[in-house]
Amino acid sequence: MRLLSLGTLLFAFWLALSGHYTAFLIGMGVASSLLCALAAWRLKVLDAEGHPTHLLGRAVTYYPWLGWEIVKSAWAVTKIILHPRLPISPTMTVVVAGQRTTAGIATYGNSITLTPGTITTDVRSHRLTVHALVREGALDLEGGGMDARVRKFEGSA
Amino acid sequence: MTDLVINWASWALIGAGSFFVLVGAIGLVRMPDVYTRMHAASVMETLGAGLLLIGLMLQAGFSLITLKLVFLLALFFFIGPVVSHALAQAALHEGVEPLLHEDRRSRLDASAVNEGSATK
Amino acid sequence: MMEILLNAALLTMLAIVTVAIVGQRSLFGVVMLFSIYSFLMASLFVALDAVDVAMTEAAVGAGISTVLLLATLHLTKSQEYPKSRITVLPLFVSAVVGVGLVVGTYTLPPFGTADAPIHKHVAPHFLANAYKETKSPNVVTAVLADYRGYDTFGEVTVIFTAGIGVMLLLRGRRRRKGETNGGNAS
Amino acid sequence: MKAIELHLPILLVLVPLLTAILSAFCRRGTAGWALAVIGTWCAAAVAWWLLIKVTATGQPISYLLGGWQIPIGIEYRVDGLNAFVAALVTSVGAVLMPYARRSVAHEIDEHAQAWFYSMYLLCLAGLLGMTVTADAFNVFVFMEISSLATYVLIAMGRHRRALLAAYQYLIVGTIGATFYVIGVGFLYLVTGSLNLYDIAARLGTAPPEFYRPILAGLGFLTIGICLKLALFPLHLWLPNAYAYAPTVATAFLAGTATKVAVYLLIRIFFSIFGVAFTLKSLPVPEILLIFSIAAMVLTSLSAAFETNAKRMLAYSSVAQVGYITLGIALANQSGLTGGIVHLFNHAAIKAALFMSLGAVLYRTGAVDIASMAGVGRRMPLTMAAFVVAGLGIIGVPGTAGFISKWYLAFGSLEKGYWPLVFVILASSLIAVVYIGRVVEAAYFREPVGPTVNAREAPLSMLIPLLFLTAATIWFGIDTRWSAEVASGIASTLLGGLK
Amino acid sequence: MTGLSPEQLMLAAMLVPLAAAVLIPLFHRVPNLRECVTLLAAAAQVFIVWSLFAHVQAGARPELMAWQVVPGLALAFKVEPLGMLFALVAGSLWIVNSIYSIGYMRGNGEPRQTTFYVCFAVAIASAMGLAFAKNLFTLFVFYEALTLSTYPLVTHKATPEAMRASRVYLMLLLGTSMLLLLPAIIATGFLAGTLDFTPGGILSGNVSATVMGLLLGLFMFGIGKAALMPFHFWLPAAMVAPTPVSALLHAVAVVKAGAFAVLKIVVYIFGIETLAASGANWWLMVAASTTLLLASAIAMTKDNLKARLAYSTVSQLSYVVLGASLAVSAGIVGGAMQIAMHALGKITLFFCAGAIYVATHKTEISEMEGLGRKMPLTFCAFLVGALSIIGLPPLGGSWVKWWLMLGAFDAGQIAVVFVLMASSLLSILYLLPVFLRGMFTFSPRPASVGAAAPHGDHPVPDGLERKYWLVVLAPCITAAGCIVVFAYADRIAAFIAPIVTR
Amino acid sequence: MLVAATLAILLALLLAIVRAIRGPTVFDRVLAGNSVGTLAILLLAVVGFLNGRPEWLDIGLTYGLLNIIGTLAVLKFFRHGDLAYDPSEEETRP
Amino acid sequence: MTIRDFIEHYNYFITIFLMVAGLFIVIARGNMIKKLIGLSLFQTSVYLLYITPAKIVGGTAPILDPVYKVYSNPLPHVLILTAIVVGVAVRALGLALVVRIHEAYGTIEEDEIFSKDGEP
Amino acid sequence: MRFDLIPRVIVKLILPFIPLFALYVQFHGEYGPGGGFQAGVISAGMLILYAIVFGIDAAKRFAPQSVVERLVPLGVLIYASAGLPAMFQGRSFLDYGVLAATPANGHAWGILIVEIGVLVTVCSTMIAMFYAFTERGRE
Ligand code: NA
Ligand code: NA
Repeated sequence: MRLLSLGTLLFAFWLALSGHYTAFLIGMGVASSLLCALAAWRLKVLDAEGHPTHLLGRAVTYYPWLGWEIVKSAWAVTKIILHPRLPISPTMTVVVAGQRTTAGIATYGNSITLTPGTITTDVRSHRLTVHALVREGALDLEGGGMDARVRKFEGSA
Repeated sequence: MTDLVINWASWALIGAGSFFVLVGAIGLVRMPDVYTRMHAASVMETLGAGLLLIGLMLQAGFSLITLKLVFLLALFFFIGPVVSHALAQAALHEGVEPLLHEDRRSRLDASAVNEGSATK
Repeated sequence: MMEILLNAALLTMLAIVTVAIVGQRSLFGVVMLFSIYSFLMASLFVALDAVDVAMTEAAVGAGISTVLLLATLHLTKSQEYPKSRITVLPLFVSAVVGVGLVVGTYTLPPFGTADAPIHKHVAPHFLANAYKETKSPNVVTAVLADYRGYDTFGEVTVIFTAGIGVMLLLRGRRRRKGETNGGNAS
Repeated sequence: MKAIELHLPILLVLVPLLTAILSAFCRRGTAGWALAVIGTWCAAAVAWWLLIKVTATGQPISYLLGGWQIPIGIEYRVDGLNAFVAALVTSVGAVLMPYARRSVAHEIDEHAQAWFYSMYLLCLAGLLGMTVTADAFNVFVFMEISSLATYVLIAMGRHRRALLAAYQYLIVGTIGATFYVIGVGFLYLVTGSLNLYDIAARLGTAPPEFYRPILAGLGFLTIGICLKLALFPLHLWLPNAYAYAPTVATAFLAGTATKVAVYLLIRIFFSIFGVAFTLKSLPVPEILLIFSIAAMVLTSLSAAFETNAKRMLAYSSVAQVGYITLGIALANQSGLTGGIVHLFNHAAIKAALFMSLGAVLYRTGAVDIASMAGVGRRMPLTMAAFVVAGLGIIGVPGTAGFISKWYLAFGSLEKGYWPLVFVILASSLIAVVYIGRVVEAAYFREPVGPTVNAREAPLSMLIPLLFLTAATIWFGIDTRWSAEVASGIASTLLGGLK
Repeated sequence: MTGLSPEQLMLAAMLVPLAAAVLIPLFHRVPNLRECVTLLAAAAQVFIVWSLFAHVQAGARPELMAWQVVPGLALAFKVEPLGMLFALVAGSLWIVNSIYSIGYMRGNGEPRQTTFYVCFAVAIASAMGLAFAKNLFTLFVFYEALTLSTYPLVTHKATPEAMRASRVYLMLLLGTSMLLLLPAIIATGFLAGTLDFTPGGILSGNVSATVMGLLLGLFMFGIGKAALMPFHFWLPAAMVAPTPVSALLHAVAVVKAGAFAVLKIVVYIFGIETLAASGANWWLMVAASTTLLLASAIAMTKDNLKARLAYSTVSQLSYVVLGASLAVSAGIVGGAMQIAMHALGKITLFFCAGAIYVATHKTEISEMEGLGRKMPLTFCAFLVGALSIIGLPPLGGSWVKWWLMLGAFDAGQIAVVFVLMASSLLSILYLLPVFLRGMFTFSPRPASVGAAAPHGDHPVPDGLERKYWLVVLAPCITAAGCIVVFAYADRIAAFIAPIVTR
Repeated sequence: MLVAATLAILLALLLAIVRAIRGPTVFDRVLAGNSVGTLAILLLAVVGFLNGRPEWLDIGLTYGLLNIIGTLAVLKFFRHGDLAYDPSEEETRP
Repeated sequence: MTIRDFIEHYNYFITIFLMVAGLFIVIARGNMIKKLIGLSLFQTSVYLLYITPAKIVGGTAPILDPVYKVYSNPLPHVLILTAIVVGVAVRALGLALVVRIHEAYGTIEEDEIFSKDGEP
Repeated sequence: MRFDLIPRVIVKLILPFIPLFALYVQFHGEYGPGGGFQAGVISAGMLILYAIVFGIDAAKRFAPQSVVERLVPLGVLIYASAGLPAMFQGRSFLDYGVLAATPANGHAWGILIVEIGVLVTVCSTMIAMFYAFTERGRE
C-alpha cells in the first residue's frame, strides 16, 4: 500500500520535474518511480517513520502555524543580530517531548531547530536537549506550547 | 491589476528575503560561538531562503518552475534542521563548550546530569 | 554588466578561499574550504553559462571529494600537519609557471567576445546541427555523448580504471604485523 | 578479413580495452592472464598489420570515430611513426605475456591478479590510444587511462616504497597531464580546433597577436610531456617507480610508457608546430639538447652508484631517454633516425634487462647487486640474457644499441656538434660500469643467501627473455624493421615540414 | 691443397673456433672429451689458415659480404696479406697454447675450465673476424668481441685482485675503443663516406692535415690493445690471469690484434703516402718511441717475472706502432713482421714463466736463483725467446730490427735508429738477468741446490720437467719456431710488401 | 530587485567565507560551508531568473542534495569518527 | 596595461593565480593529503582556462531554445566535463594511496617518510 | 530509542526522492544540464547517505559489494555496446546512426544507451570506492 502511494508520489514528483511530456519520458517516469519505490522498500525505509501518509491531513494546519512561528522568531533573532551590543543570553535546557511516535519526536525536534533562536542538540528517549540564543526562547519551549501543537499534528493529543 | 500586485508582492518578498539572508550572514560573522552562529545561519536558511524562493515563485507564476522552487524550499525545510541538529550534536560531542548565560539542562532531574550528552 | 560583475565577484571570492587554503594547517579546515571552493567554482561555471560543468563540479567537489577526503582523514588519523619550511624553489617554479601563463593569455581575446577563433571554428557546427543530427537540444550532451562520444568512452574507462585501482589498493588484506584477520577480500 | 581491415585502428585500442573489462569480471588470476594474452597478442597482430599496411602504401590510415568528419569528431590517424610505436608497444607486451604468468603469480596476491591484468590491459590500451589518436584532447583522456593504470601497477609492488613511488608518480604525472591540458587549451584557443592536423594547418595562418599564446602552448605541452617521459631533471619520479613496481609492470613500462611520451613529443614538435616554427626560430632544440646531454651523463652516473639493480636500470632508462630526445633535438635525418630507432631498440633491451632481473627476483627474492652474488652460475641462461642485453645498453657493435648510437653520432656530426660524439660514447662507457657491476657480482662472487639454492628460471619466463635477448642481437644486425623504418619516418617528419 | 675454396676456408676459419665454443660446454662433465674438442678444433684451424695462406700467397683475395646492417655499415670480410699474417699467427698458436693450457690448468687444478676454453675459442674466432675484416666497422665489431671474450679470462681467478685487474682491463679497452676509436670510425665514415679498407687509404683528399692528425691520435690511442702509453696499464694489470691467458693476451690474439689494427688503419685508411705527406705521423713516432723506452725502463724495475714480461710487451708493441708511424713501406713490413716474431718470442717467455709457476709456484725473479739447473729445458727455451725479442740473429726478432732500421733510414728519421738501438740494449738488460739468475746463483748466502730458497720456500724437488712435461713441451716448440722463422723472414717480407708498394 | 538580491547573496557569501576562514572550530567551518552551499543554491535560483533561464533549478536541487550528503558525512564523522559506523551496533551492545 | 585590459583579462589573471597557488601547494607542502588538494585546485583552475573563453557576453548556456540566438561554446564544456571526471579519478586513487602509505609508514608527511626510508 | 533519531526519520522521508531525481537528471540530459555522470553521482550519494545514517552493513545488504564491483566494468561494456553494431555494418565505432531507422533517431538512442553506461559505471564505482574506503577502517 505504502509502496503504491510512494510510487504515485514519486511519479508526481517526476511529472513536476520533467516538463517534457513525450511518451518515452513518461514511460521512463513510470518505470523510474516504480524502481525507486521498490528500492525504498528494499532499503526498509517504507514504514510509518519514513513514509508517514497518515500525517498528510494534519500537516495542512501544522505547517502554516510553524511558518508563522519561524517568521516571528526569525525577526527576533534579526533584531538581536543587528543590535549594536548583540544582546544574547545563550541558554541550554532540556524539554520533554510528549509525542508517541518517533516521527512525532522528530517533527518536534525539527520544528524547534527550524525556528531561529533554538536548536535541538540531542534526542534521548523523550528528552530533547535544546540550545537557545536567548533565555526567553528556552523558557518558551519549556512552557510546552510547541510540544502540544506537534502532539496534535501527530494525532496523539 | 492582479499581475501588478503579484509583481510588487514578489519584489517585496525577494527584497525581504535578501535582507534576511544578509542578516543571517552578518550574524554568522558577529556571533561569538558556533552554537549562536547556528541561530544566525538558520535565519538565513529559513526566513531568508523561504521569502526569496516564495518571491521567485510569484515571479514564475503557475508553472513547473514554481514546483521546482517548492521542492527546493521543501529541501531546505526538511534538511536544514537535520543538518543544524547534527552539527550541534557533533560539536557538543567533540567537546566544543557553548558560551552559556544559563545552563538549565539539569532542570528535570538531578540524575539527568550524567546522562546529558553535553560533555564527554 | 551584471554578468561581468557576478563573474568578477565569484572569481575574487575564489581567490580569497584559495589563499586561505594555502595557509590553512588544519586538514579538516582544508577539506571544508575545498568544498566551499567547489561550490564557488560551480556557481562561477553557471555564471559562465556552463551549466553541465557546474552540475558536475558540484557533484564532484561537494559530494564525492568531501566523502573520500573525510574517509582518508579518518583512516590516516590526521588532523593537523606541521608547519612546512618555506623554500624558494616552489615559489620560483610556481612563479615561472605563472609568468608563462600570463604571457600566454595576455594577448588572447578579452573576456566574453564573440569573435574569438573558438567561436568561429567547429563550435558553430555543433550549435547549428546538434538538434538535427542527434535530437538533443542540449548541445553539450550531444557533443559529449555523440560527436565526441569517444572521449566520453575514454572518460568512463578512466572511472573504471580508478575504481578497480582503488579496490586493488584497499580491498586486499592489510600487511601489518600481528594481523590474523584475513580481511574480506573474496 | 576486409571487414576487420577496415576497423584496424580502433581495434588496436578496443581489443585490449574490452579484454580489460572482461578481466575485471574475473576472479581467477589464470582467467585474467588468458584474457591479457588474447588482448595483447591480438593488439600486436593488429599493430603489425597496420605497420605493414602503412609502410606498403605510404599513406596514413584515417578512422573517423562515430563517423563524424574532422574536425567535428575525433579521428584516429595511423602513419608510419605511430604504427611503428604501436607495433613496438604491443610487441613488448606480447613477449612479456608468457613471462607474466609466473612472475605475477609470484608477486601479486591471488585475489588481485585478475584486476592486475585488467590494469595492465588498460595501461596498454591507454598507451595505444595516445599513439594512434589525432585528437589533442583524446590524447589526454588516454594518457590518463594509462597513467592511472600505471599508478596502480606500480603500487602493487611488494615493498612499501612502491606505494610512495606510485604516489609521487601520481603527483608528477598529474601535473604533467595538466600542463598538457593547458598547452592544448592554448592551441585550442587560438585555432578553435582539436584535431592535431587541423591545428597544424590553422597555426600557419594564425594572426601575429597569437604568437605568444602559441609559444605558451608549446612550452606547456613540452614540459608536460617531458614530465611524462622523465626527461632530466623531471625524472625524479621514475627510479623508485621502476625499482619497486612488480617486475612485469616495470618491464612493460620501461619498454613502452616513456616511449609513447617521446612519440607524443615528436608528434608535437614535428607534426604540429613543424620544424620551421619549433626548431628554427626558437632555441627549443638547444634547450632540449642540453637536458638530453645532462640526462645521458648525469643519470648514467647515478646508475653507476646505485646498489639496487632495478633502480640502477631505472636510472639507466632516464639516461636512455636522453639519447632519444637528443635525436629529436638534432632534428636532422640521421639524428632523428637515431632517436626513433633507439625508441625501438631501448624498448627491447630494457624490457629484457628488467625481465632477467625479474627472473632472479622470482628465484632469489632480491635484486640488490650484493645479493646477486653468484647468480650467474645458478641461473646461467637468465644472466647470459642480462649480459647480452647489457651489451646492448652499452652499445657494443653487433647489438641493437650500437645502431642507435651510430645514427646519433652521425647526426651530431652532420650538425657539426662533434664533441657530442664523445658525450654519447662517454655515456655508453658509464653503462659499462653499471652493467659490469652486476656482471661481476653475478659471475665472480660466491653465491650467498637464497642464491645458493636458486635454480634456472622456469621456461615460461626464460623463453620470452631469451627471445628479447635474441631480438637485441637481431636488431643490431638486421635493421630492416628498425632503422630502415625509422629512417623513412624521419624523412617523412622532416620532409613534410621544410 | 684442399677442395675448399678460399671463401669457404675463410668462413671455416671463423666458424670452427665458434663451433668449438658451442661444443665445449656440452662436454662440461667429461674433461678429456672437452679438451679433445679444443685440440681438434685448434688442429683444424692450423690446417685451415695454412691452406688459406697458400691461396692468398697465390694471389687470391677472397671476399665475403656477410650482411649490410644499415646503409654504409656492413659486416664484410676480405683476406689480404696483413690480415692473413695475423690469422696465421693466431691460428697457429692456438693449438700450441691449447696444449700448454691443458697442462697448466690441470697441473694447477684450476676451477671453471670449461668457461676458460669457451672464452678462448670465442677469442680466437674474434681474432679471425678481426683479421679478415673488410671495413672498419667489422674490425670494430670483432675488436670489441675480442675484448669481451677475454674479459672472463682475465677475471678467471675471481679473487678481489683479479676483479680489480679485470675492471681496469675492461674499462681501459672498452673505454679507449668507445671514446676514441669509435668516434674516429664515425668521423672517418662521415668524412670519407666509406669505411672500407682500401689500398692507399680513403682519407686522402678528404681531410685537412689537422683533422688527419686528430684522427690519427684517436685511432692510435683508441686502439687500446696496442698499449700505447698512457693507455698501457691494462696489460700489466691483466697479469693476474693464468699464464695461458697471458700468452693469449700477449702473443696469440689481443695485443697482436691491436698492433694489427694499427697497421691496417695506417695502411688502408690513412695510406702511408697520405700520412707521410700530412706530417701527422711525426707525433706518433714520438709517442711510440717514448712508450718504447719508458716501458723498457719500467720492465727493469719489476721483480715479478710476468710483470716484467708485460712491460716488455708494452715496449715491443711500440715497434709496430713505430713501424707504422714511419709511414714507409719498410716500416710497415717491419711492423708486420714484429707481429709474428714477437708472438713467437713472447709466447715462449710466457710459457716458461707459466711452467716455472706450475712446477714451483714461484713468480718473483729473485726467487728463481738456481732454478735453471732444475728446469734446464725451460730456461733454455726462455733464453731463445729472450734473444729473439732482443733481436739477435739467428732468431726471428733480428729481422724486425733490420726492417725498422731500414724504414727509419728511408723516412730520414735517424733518431729512430738510436731509439731502436737503445731499446735493444734495454731489453738485454731486463731479459737476460732472468736466465742468468736461473742458471747461476748470485746470492751472498750459500744457496746450494735443494737448500732453502730466499723466501723460505720448500726445497725444489727434482724431475719437475718430466712431471709437468706438457707445460715444458710448449715453450720448446715455440722456441724452435723462433729459430725456424729466421730463415723464412724474407718470405714474410715478400708476402707483406705488396700492400704498401703499388 | 533581482540584482539587489544577487548583490545581497554575494555579500552574504563573502561573509560566510570569512567565517569559514576564521573558524575557529571545525564546526564553524562546517556551518560556514553549509551556508555557502545554501547561498550558492539561492544564487543559482536568482541568477537563473536574472538570465531568463530558471530551468536550471535542477542544478540547485543537485547542490542541495549533495550538500546534505557532504555535511552529514562530516558530522557523522565527528559524531562517530567513522563514516561506516552502524548505529544498530550501538543498540546490541549491553 | 590599462585598467580596461586588466578588467578584460581579469578572469585569466585570477585563473592564473589559482593555478599558481595550487601548484605551489603541491610543490611546497609535505602533507600528502594537502598535496592532493593542491593538485585538485590546480586542475580545477585549469578548467576555468577553458570555460572562460567559451562564454559570450549576452549569450546563454548551449541548451537550444528558439528564444535565444547566442550560445556559449559547448565544446570547452564537454572537454572540461571529461577533465573533471579525470580529476576526481586521480583524487580517489591518490587518496587510496595515501591510506596505504599511512598503513605502511604510520605517517603521511613526506619528510618523515623520507627519514624513515633513509633517502630523499 | 535509537541514536540519531532526527536524521534517521528525515533521511527516510526524503531518501526515495533522491534516486528518482537522479533518474530524472539521467533521462533529461538531452534537455537540461546533467546526464549519466551526474545521475550516477547523485544515486551513489543516496546510498552513501543511507550508509551514513543506517550503517554500512545495511547499505551492503541493499547493494552487495560483489554486485557493485561487477557493475563497474558492466557500465563500460554497455557504453561500448552502443558503438559496436555500427562496426558490423562497416561503419565506424560509435556511429549510432545504425541503431534506428533514421540516423537522427539512431543517434538519440545511442546517446541514451551511452548515458546509461555512464550511469552504471559512475554509480557503482562511487559506491565501490566508498565501500573500499570504509571497510579499510573497520578491519
Ligand atoms: Na533554529
Ligand atoms: Na547533459
